[in-house]
Amino acid sequence: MSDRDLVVLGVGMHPWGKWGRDFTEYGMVAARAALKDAGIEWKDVQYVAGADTIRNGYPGFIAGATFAQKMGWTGARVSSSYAACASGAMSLQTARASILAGFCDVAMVIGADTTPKGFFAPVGGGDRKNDPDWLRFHLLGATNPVYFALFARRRMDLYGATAEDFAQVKVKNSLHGLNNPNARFRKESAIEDVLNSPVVSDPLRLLDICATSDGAAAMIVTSRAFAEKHLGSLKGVPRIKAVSTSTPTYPQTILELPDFATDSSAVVMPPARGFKDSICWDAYEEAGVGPEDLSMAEVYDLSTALELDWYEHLGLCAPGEAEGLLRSGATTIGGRIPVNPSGGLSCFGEAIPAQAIAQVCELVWQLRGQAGDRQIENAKLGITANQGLFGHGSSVIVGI
Amino acid sequence: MSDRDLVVLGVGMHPWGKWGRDFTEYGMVAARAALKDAGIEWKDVQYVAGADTIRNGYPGFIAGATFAQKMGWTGARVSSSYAACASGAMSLQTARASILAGFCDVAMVIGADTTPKGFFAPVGGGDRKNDPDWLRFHLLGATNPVYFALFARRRMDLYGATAEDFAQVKVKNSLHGLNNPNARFRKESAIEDVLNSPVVSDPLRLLDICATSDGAAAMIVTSRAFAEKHLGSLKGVPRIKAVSTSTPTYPQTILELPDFATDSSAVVMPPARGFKDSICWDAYEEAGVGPEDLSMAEVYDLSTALELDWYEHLGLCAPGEAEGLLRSGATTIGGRIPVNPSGGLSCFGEAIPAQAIAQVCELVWQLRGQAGDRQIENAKLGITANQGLFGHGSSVIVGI
Amino acid sequence: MSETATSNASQVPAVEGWFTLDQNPHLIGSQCPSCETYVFPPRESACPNPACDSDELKPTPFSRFGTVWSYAENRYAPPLPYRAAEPFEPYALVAVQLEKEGIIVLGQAPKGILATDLKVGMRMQLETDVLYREDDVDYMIYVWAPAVQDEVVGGAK
Amino acid sequence: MSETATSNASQVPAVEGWFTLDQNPHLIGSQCPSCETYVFPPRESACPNPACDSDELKPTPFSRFGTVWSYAENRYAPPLPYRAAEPFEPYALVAVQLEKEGIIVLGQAPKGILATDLKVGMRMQLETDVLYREDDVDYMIYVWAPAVQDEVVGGAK
Ligand SMILES: [Zn+2]
Ligand SMILES: [Zn+2]
Repeated sequence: MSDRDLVVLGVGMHPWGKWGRDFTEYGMVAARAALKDAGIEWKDVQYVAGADTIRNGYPGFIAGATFAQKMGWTGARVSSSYAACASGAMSLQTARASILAGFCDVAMVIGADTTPKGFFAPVGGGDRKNDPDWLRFHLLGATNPVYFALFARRRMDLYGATAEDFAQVKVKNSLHGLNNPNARFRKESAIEDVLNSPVVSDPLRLLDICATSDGAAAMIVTSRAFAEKHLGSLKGVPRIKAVSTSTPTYPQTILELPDFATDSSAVVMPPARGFKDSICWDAYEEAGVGPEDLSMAEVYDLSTALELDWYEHLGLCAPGEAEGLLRSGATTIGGRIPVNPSGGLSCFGEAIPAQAIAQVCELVWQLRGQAGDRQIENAKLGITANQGLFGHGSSVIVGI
Repeated sequence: MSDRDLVVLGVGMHPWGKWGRDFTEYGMVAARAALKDAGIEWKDVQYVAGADTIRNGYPGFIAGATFAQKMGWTGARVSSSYAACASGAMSLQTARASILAGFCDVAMVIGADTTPKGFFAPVGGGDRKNDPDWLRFHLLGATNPVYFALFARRRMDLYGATAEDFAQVKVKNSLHGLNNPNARFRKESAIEDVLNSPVVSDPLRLLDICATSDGAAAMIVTSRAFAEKHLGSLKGVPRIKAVSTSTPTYPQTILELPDFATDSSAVVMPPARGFKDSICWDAYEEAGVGPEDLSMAEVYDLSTALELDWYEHLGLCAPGEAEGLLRSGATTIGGRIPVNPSGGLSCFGEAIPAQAIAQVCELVWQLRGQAGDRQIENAKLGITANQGLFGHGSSVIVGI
Repeated sequence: MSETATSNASQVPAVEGWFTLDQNPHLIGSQCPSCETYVFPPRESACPNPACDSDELKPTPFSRFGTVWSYAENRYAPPLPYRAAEPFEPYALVAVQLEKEGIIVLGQAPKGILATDLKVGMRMQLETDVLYREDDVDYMIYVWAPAVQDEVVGGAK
Repeated sequence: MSETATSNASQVPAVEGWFTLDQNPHLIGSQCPSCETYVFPPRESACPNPACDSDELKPTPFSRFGTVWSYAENRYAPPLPYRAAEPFEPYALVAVQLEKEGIIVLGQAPKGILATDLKVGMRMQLETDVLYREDDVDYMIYVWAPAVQDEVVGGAK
């Protein structure tokens, strides 16, 4: 293993759902589960990297301190990071830098959320004419599913993707997550179920779009030295090999949430690698691996169609070939490169600050062979990919 | 210099005030000033560590990405940290860890705020009975000045501090900041001006309490290797020697914002060093220096009386002796250990995510001998101290 | 106690489960059955003692008497979500140290008790008072009043 | 254009300075006088080209015509701060690519133009339509309509 690998000593979750309780309660359950899984005590944690949410009042913004106080102040350093859907990965990277810089050896990475019903809408009231996120709702009614729909429609008009293709992603993920104890939706879906669900933002239907959930995930990550001392051998122990938290390079020529417009390519040539490609490839380069080395991927299926986009950004297939890869069964458990073995957002719904952490938790369980009936045989290396608002995105590579 | 010192290559601010413009505009001015001061270009910046505010909609929460986008996407990594009044120092520590871990060599640390008028109140509407910050307003009307007043009153009842003592802090700081081009309030104050201002939260008067301001501050920090290549010699160049972002150790027995109650000391003995002492002493220990080595301090004078508390937490004098130290003139420019040579919050008002960065900027100008008529002779080493809600606080030591 | 508190309006606590509304009111905190540490405000889970991983906390009555740790007096109406009376009358806030529990708890003083009536170290007792009235219901809050046994301020003035 | 847009209500833009309200409306973007790159929505400062440190951007009219990059159709009323008409009528959103400016701009389609009327690559032109009416004032927004010169959808249906 590389000296710069981080060891994942423990992972834990609070099941996703709509529980209607305070988000710190979910976080505590996940934190204690991760500690137990790691075989360490709370007082051994030297750094608490919290992932922020934009809701829940102040405590949501100060996740690191909030959990440190609720677990009991130990003087551990804290941080609270916001990066939209990538907040969890940003927190992981913050903990990673702190460990690799020698500031600490043992860190907890934690995120939890309680979500309202319905569409995500801007937080807070009043006219906020300087806030692009407020304006896209006010002037256009451009909800998140509208942007998801733009990407879905391009697949249809450019590549001939069909509503059935999108539905097939849901069918696959429902099957993957059927018995995942942390998943919220554990029910088989048929193609017809998806096609019979109401259109929300054409061409996407209700069952194409992920819900918003309550949930929490936590990890204990440590330096190699600490883990070796704690475990003896690191054989078979999952390690973080790369964390990319890339941002776009000007001009960003794809229309992304929550923007009204792209950058201009009139004067400056677009970069050779687009933003979402770079999220994945920066991680490959850091880990020194490529898509051919992967056993699995957890990707951010905010919509069924977006999962297909990720196949291409990850280099699992060429642009325009994702529907073919899906239909071939390659991305189903048992196939060449299973995608979203956890069931993905499709089975979980999105608990924003927890989600990027939850993706890593699934890789860890798979790599340890603890994934039960969704276990991928001989899993050695996995990748996560996600994207949030405002130029945030992340990709984490974990291997044994 | 230590291999772990970070070099401050450039600093910049947007003047504090009530300008009523978008906070990103202030940030841009500060960022460009810091780049110019550093003699580097925007494209040289590999990491943007933003300090979050709790206002301003989403963009306030995603300061790193917001500024990176507004300066023009370069693919630089970003982070956005929230730690209340210590957000700026948390961002600095995030950048520092990233540099010392070898992820980058050149980082921008940036914070900016636009503030509403009047008392700070909880963000967002609705009943938030799980949110301690909402509840302290709702059930007690316990505004921030109430907590400041509790500390002031203890000085009066325990140490015999007087309203005149508190006023003298204002008089001193007004004099310090009189010609500071970035200060908002540049006007001499007499003891009577303070005593004639209305009582806000007894025993504190309007002129004892810092205002809320718009403002921005930015720094360019780099690895030693980059700075040596860029500058040739590092002689006389300010370096970050310590950043403490300490949290309390259970039981925290001092009543702090926004809590209803302290921890209990019935079962677990309080730590030998209280929270605010530890913020300062953790920094001393990291830098390997002590209060006797300081040329100056920038402390968080949310109220005049809190400045006096900091003298003691910093070890400039024993508990109960701060009024004496103040009266002796030791903390005035020209004295043994000038405190708040910038004029402090008294002259600036508080622009939360920018404030901890602004404190470091002042140390940098002083260490370079660029502080104009507020210059401290022979300044070699300075410290900042601040404290925010929810167990956040910071102390940064900068030296040449 | 103020006169509104003894009117005919029905009384409900402004926050559920933090204090009793009887003749000898007291705060309700939590105690850890495992390490025995105390918590306020009360909560059901997560012992705050970092050396204790108990996830259950039990409600427990707190001492009714304590001593002043510090105090302040609001001269301006706090912003929403505080529901300030109009016209606004200054009121004091008192942080009181409870010896047995080893905790300092912040509360309002009863109407009419101001900063000049208080002193660090003074003995206080828990009472209740009206926080605000809405639709003929008095929303009650705990308050720290000078202890009646003590003659320091000559009783509640 | 919809009939409400031609009523007697006075018309004001729902957002200031992003588009014109004349017979041949166009978007108003910004252009950097130094590196000549374009920006939308318009702003006065901070050229987004990272290689350019110009702090001044100038307003500039954008091309009125472009091609569909993608599109969507809202079947449910978006939440506030969108002011949805009641009863809600589905409407399309279109992202249109402007060749000269090298920019994709998202906008609504005029009322009545739905997803079935659109196709990636289709030629579009800028119009304006009523976003919402309040106190007899029509708050106007730019919309992307199928280009009249093009016969692809047989004109605005
Ligand atoms: Zn306990
Ligand atoms: Zn330019």
